[in-house]
Amino acid sequence: MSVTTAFDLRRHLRGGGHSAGVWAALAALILFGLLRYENFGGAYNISSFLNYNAMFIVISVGMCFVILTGGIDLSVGSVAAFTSVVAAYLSPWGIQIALPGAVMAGLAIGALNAFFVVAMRIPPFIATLATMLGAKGGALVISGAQTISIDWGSNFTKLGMGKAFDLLPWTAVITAIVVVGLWILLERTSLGRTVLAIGGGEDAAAMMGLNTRGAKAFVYMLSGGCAGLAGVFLASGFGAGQPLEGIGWELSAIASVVVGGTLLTGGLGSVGATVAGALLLGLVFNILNFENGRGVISLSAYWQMVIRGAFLLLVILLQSRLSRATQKELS
Amino acid sequence: ETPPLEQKERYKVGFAQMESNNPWRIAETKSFHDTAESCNWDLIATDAAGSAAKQVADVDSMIAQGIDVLFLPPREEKPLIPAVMKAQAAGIPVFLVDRSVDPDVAKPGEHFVAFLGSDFIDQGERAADWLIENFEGDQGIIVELEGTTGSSPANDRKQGFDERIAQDDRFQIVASQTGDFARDLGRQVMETLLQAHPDVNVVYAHNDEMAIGAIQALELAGRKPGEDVTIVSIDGTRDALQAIIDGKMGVTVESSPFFGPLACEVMGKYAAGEEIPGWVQVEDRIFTADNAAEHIDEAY
Amino acid sequence: MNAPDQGRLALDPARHGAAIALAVIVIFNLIVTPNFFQPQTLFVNISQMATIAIVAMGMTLVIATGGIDLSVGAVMALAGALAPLIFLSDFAQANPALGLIAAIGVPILIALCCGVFNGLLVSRFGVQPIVATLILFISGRGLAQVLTNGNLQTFSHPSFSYLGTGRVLGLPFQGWLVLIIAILLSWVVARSTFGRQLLAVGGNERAARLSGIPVHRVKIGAYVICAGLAGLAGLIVVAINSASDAARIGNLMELDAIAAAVVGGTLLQGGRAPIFGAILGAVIIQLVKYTLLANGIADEVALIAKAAIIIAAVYLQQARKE
Amino acid sequence: MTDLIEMTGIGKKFAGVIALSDANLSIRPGEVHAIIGQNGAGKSTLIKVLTGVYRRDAGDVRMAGRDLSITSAREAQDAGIATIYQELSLVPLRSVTENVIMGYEPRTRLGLIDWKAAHDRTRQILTRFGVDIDVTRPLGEYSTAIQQLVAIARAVSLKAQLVIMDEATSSLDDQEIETLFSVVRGLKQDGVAVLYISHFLDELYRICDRVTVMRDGRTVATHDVADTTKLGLVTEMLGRDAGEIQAAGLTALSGGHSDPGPVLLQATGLRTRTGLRGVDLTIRKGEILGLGGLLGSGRTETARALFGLDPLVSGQITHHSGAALDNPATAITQRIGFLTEDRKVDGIIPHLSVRENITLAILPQLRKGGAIDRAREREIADHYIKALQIKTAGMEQPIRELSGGNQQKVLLARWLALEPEILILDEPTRGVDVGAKFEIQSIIRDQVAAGLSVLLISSEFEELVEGADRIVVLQDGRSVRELHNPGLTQDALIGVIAQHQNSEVAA
Ligand SMILES: Nc1ncnc2c1ncn2[C@@H]1O[C@H](COP(=O)(O)OP(=O)(O)OP(=O)(O)O)[C@@H](O)[C@H]1O
Ligand SMILES: Nc1ncnc2c1ncn2[C@@H]1O[C@H](COP(=O)(O)OP(=O)(O)OP(=O)(O)O)[C@@H](O)[C@H]1O
Ligand SMILES: [Mg+2]
Ligand SMILES: [Mg+2]
Repeated sequence: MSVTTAFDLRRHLRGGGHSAGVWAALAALILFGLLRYENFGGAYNISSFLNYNAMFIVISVGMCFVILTGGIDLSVGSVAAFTSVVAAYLSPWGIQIALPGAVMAGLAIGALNAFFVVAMRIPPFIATLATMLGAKGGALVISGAQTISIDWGSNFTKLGMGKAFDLLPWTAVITAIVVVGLWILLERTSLGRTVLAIGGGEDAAAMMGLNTRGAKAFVYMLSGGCAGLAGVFLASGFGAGQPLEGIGWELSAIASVVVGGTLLTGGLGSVGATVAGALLLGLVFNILNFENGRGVISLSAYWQMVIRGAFLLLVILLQSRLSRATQKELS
Repeated sequence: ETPPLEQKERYKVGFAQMESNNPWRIAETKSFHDTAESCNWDLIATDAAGSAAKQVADVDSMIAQGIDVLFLPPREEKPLIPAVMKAQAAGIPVFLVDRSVDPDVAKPGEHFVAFLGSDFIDQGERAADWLIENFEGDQGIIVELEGTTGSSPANDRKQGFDERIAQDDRFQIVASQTGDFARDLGRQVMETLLQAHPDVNVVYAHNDEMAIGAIQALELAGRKPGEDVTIVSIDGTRDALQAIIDGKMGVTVESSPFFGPLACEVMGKYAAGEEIPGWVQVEDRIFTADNAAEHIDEAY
Repeated sequence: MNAPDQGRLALDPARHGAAIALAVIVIFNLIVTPNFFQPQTLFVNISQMATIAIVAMGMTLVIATGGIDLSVGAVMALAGALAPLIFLSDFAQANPALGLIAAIGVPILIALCCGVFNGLLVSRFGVQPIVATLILFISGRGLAQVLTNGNLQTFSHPSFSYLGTGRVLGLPFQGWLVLIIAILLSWVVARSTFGRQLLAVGGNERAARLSGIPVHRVKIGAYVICAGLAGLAGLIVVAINSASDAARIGNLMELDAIAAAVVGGTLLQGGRAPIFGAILGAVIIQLVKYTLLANGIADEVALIAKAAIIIAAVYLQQARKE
Repeated sequence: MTDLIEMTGIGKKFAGVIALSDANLSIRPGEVHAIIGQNGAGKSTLIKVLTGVYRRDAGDVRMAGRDLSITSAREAQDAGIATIYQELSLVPLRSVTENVIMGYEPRTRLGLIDWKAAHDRTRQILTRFGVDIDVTRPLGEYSTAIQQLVAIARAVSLKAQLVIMDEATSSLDDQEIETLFSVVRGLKQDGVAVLYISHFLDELYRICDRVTVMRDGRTVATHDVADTTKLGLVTEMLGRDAGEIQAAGLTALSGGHSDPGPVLLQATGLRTRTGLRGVDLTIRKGEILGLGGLLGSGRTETARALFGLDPLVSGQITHHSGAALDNPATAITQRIGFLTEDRKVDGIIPHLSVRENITLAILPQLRKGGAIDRAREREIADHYIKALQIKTAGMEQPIRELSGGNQQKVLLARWLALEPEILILDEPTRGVDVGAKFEIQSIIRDQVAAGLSVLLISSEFEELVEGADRIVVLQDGRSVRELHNPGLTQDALIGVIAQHQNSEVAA
């Protein structure tokens, strides 16, 4: 009896070991916040937190797919800025035009990345670095280096500022739908499994007859599309198309994915843990703001950067201990 | 109507700074911290690290914490409107500091109490005016060093200056490139532009840091800033005043970061029920060789 | 006589790709850009590309081990913030010579420590390089700002400024510095045991370990050299400007350095370290910047052009490799 | 009846290296067809041309009389050609199930993958090969042998008209090979043709109908297997004189003749986290100690522990110098070398040249004030390239461009250059052709005669029995018996292994 339990526990840990750390850290941080700060668990804080972080969750999940193939997408932040401008221009026609329009714009840039990586065989780091610069330039060009007003009269702002059933922000609801959809895609479709196989060994996957080129093209387009959606959230939740936004988003998305236990070399990782990673990193900001509000210490912006780095270090070390245990067994 | 502010002994005050990557912002934040003590504030200061979206999220977290008043230097004109609206909806009076929001959407006295600050366009115009008045040559070949591409001070300071200078046909702007409000970039851009346009004799920089960078570039190239090249700038930093005293720079239009005391005063009046004008305009001085030495000690 | 190494270098297709790109840019400039063919243009470009080149050479070593270093910009800021703190201190005012040595030595030492930190995370703790160096990328600059309280430090210190403004035989001092470092590092890569070990670790880490190569030490070594060079670059930036602004020094340097290394023919998966390629890459990036600026191309359009050029240069190498 | 596959006049060049020139191959439906040839003869390349991995420079490929133009592995599979490549083409991070059914997943009505059905089907397929494992675990957790079987299972399950096996048995034990053979016979019965590549001529006589011999990128001849002799085939493969080969014998090792010298290394009670549960052995000067056992018995793990790669949980390794062998670098300083079994993963540094690969382990010795003594380095590389007859365009050629067998020789050179005292050889002749195998074995013999001690791991019992002075038999991570030469036979070794296998079951 006890033997089986111990065995099962070991199996369980081995299976979920690479993402156990992030869930534990997330739970701990939430608990810490709830106990230490009043209003931390209040409806206002929760919904505004989700509203702001919806953008990062969506981007991180897209990034997760790219990283699972062993690639990387540095362009997501610029793409979100670019598509926020597109969305703002389309906002007079309402959400039903602006949302698909901006997502298509993101997909198009994703397709460009896919072309560079898959057809031209340019390393993803470089290809997406170039589109990062290009999309930023493009955003500034089409906006004339100005923020672009959205149409406050249309239903466009409802998405970013309204709530579904007076409960959760629409952005959070859409994000949840996207996350669940992508989770199913990864776990239950051959496309998803091909994505995982590519990260585990691209040549091998190709020799198995999988359509690796197609799957790779897909992840870059997906990531572009997710960034496009984040751009829509940005425009509708923050009232304008913003060509200057998105700086450093790619790095926080990468951090979320990695904190979620996904291997940067690909092949191993999950959508759920990535969401947890994104929430965790967002929560650090939120908690720092609350800590400043307690008035005991006032952390300067610089200390906040140092603390964020230190926190990332902590989670990564925790993560690497856990995942090295699983890694060892595989090698 | 803006929400009223009750009169209290201590206030919980929110100050949502947009970024801390230049001396001007740092001086502004410091001014609020200094005022907090004298004005009996519990100050919650956040820093959005240059992201308008994060600035909105910061305001959100301050609303969640139940602040009494919000001072907000909006990073962008339009993207910060939601923050203003949300604070308004939560019954928190909002004062905009040093930059304003899009007047077509959010109005003083209605969505926010007032805007405390100067006018970037006006700053650009005054820099141009000084140049037009004091330039002695026949032909002014101008290089313009712009601030961060797309940022509102850069756009406005460019607009004010360019429009005014266009009215005088002695002047011609041969190149206008961004130096990102930074000294190092200002220097590099100036070095390059000087090669392409060796005949330049006026530099207009959107802030003092870039102006100092330009002075260094000129000196490295063997030019004499102040003598064969006139430098015009905005901000009024200590280094700039020193450069004016040294004769290397012509003028800098003040753009004071010390908003703390003014904020305290206006807030007190508002709590007392006084009428606050929609724009509490800050009187920007102008520093030239005539008065730089007097003011250098108060500069940051 | 057979000179296999030289033969291999000369035939390296990656280097040709970059060289062609360089030639195209130079010719374009000679035709289009006013006053391009002038010594002053050369000086300006050498002095501006020096920091990119110095950091890119370090980056090349790190990439050769299969890693990447995002923290170079932050390390530059840290070193750059420290130097004036030191020589403006009372101690340095009292002993100028010692102060100057400390003002150069201590920041570089701290930079080297950052390299050890990165290297340890990557090797001993097995953290992925992008993430490991992301930590200092985030907090290193914060630390620099904490040290200076975010303030801009300005100074006038002619002997320190020599680092950035000095001239030797009419050419900028930092240009010579680049040359010396390049010669040193290419010797290290081609001739030294460390260099061979570096390439072996990047080529196949497991095999390297099985052949008795101290993999951890080699990796740490690469990150330390990279961080040390970043520190030096930080000092140069501060020296040129006679001012240190922790928020700005080395901003986005990691992208320029990586781009330079890759345009110069470094493979991101590791195993190759073309040092002179990195310089070539830095020169190309610098010239692109110069060309666009000097011709009055708007910043936003320049970004797009830069993107296109990076893609083109890398594609050129890619095509020739196959 | 038309041939199933008809390849004529195939040519293929790689960056100046001619891999194939005017190669021909014809496979009849339902036959088992073998290709043999030395390392680098072009066998794998010919297959890759057939399956669309490489594009041919010249020649025609026809399948069932029709022109075949395949450009991807998927197209090959859809055309009815399933392949097990020489380099395992599997994804170790993913589960066994995924590796078997990937691309052909069972679906639920919603079109999503039906994992339960997938696992069931995978279990069913693997049962045919006598493999009973947890199919939900990552494939990488299992041994090379299991992985090889999974690859075979996948290929066979694709319902192809032609199954290609490129050295599929190289890491299988006798029992597993038997299973494989019965699967091959089953395929044949179903009318499926099998293209079989192997360096083991015995296997060929047991299951193959026809054989094509390749040499230097050309097909030399195709025979009915029944019409050939081993000697005749070897002669054709090597292009050498029959008499010369006969004189040399088939393995070049011969154990049991040396006088045991002093003890160099003694291991007692080795236990590791990797599966050793009590291994004892001693290595003496100038002898070859064999490690016998089935796959998974812990031979590689023993070698790794001795080389300081896997930390000991308990037990002791005593080296005569007194040094603690706790990492490869110290082992190498004590002049211990370790030729690993997986040359791609643990051996070659692909971008580096043959020269640089040869001298990798002796870098400290070549150091002259921080620099590498280049003249000596070249001299050493040159010496070993000649001594081991490594087929390369020159010492500056990147090692990745060499054929498998020649890469193996370079790695052997790496360790010989160390002038080792103890050399651990883990499957030194796996995937190496008869000629090269013979050469490698005679090099080992010469070195042993000169005083080298060897720890030899080999799944070829012939090699082990003929070569080793003593054999330590491992079973489930434990050393169970020690056998001595002369007088050892393969039957005796198999007997010991089987005996312990049974007693294990009984206990
Ligand atoms: N990708 C490649 N690039 C360059 N040369 C190659 C490549 N693949 C094979 N070759 C060369 O082609 C020749 C044939 O190699 P191939 O792998 O087909 O031999 P093989 O008969 O399968 O040998 P082995 O028995 O060692 O597996 C060799 O000389 C090899 O060096
Ligand atoms: N049939 C099997 N079923 C389950 N696990 C196995 C099986 N065979 C091997 N393994 C696992 O693989 C581990 C090591 O196998 P490995 O093949 O490396 O051993 P080995 O004796 O060195 O064989 P070889 O060197 O011939 O490959 C074993 O400890 C065991 O956990
Ligand atoms: Mg082969
Ligand atoms: Mg083994």
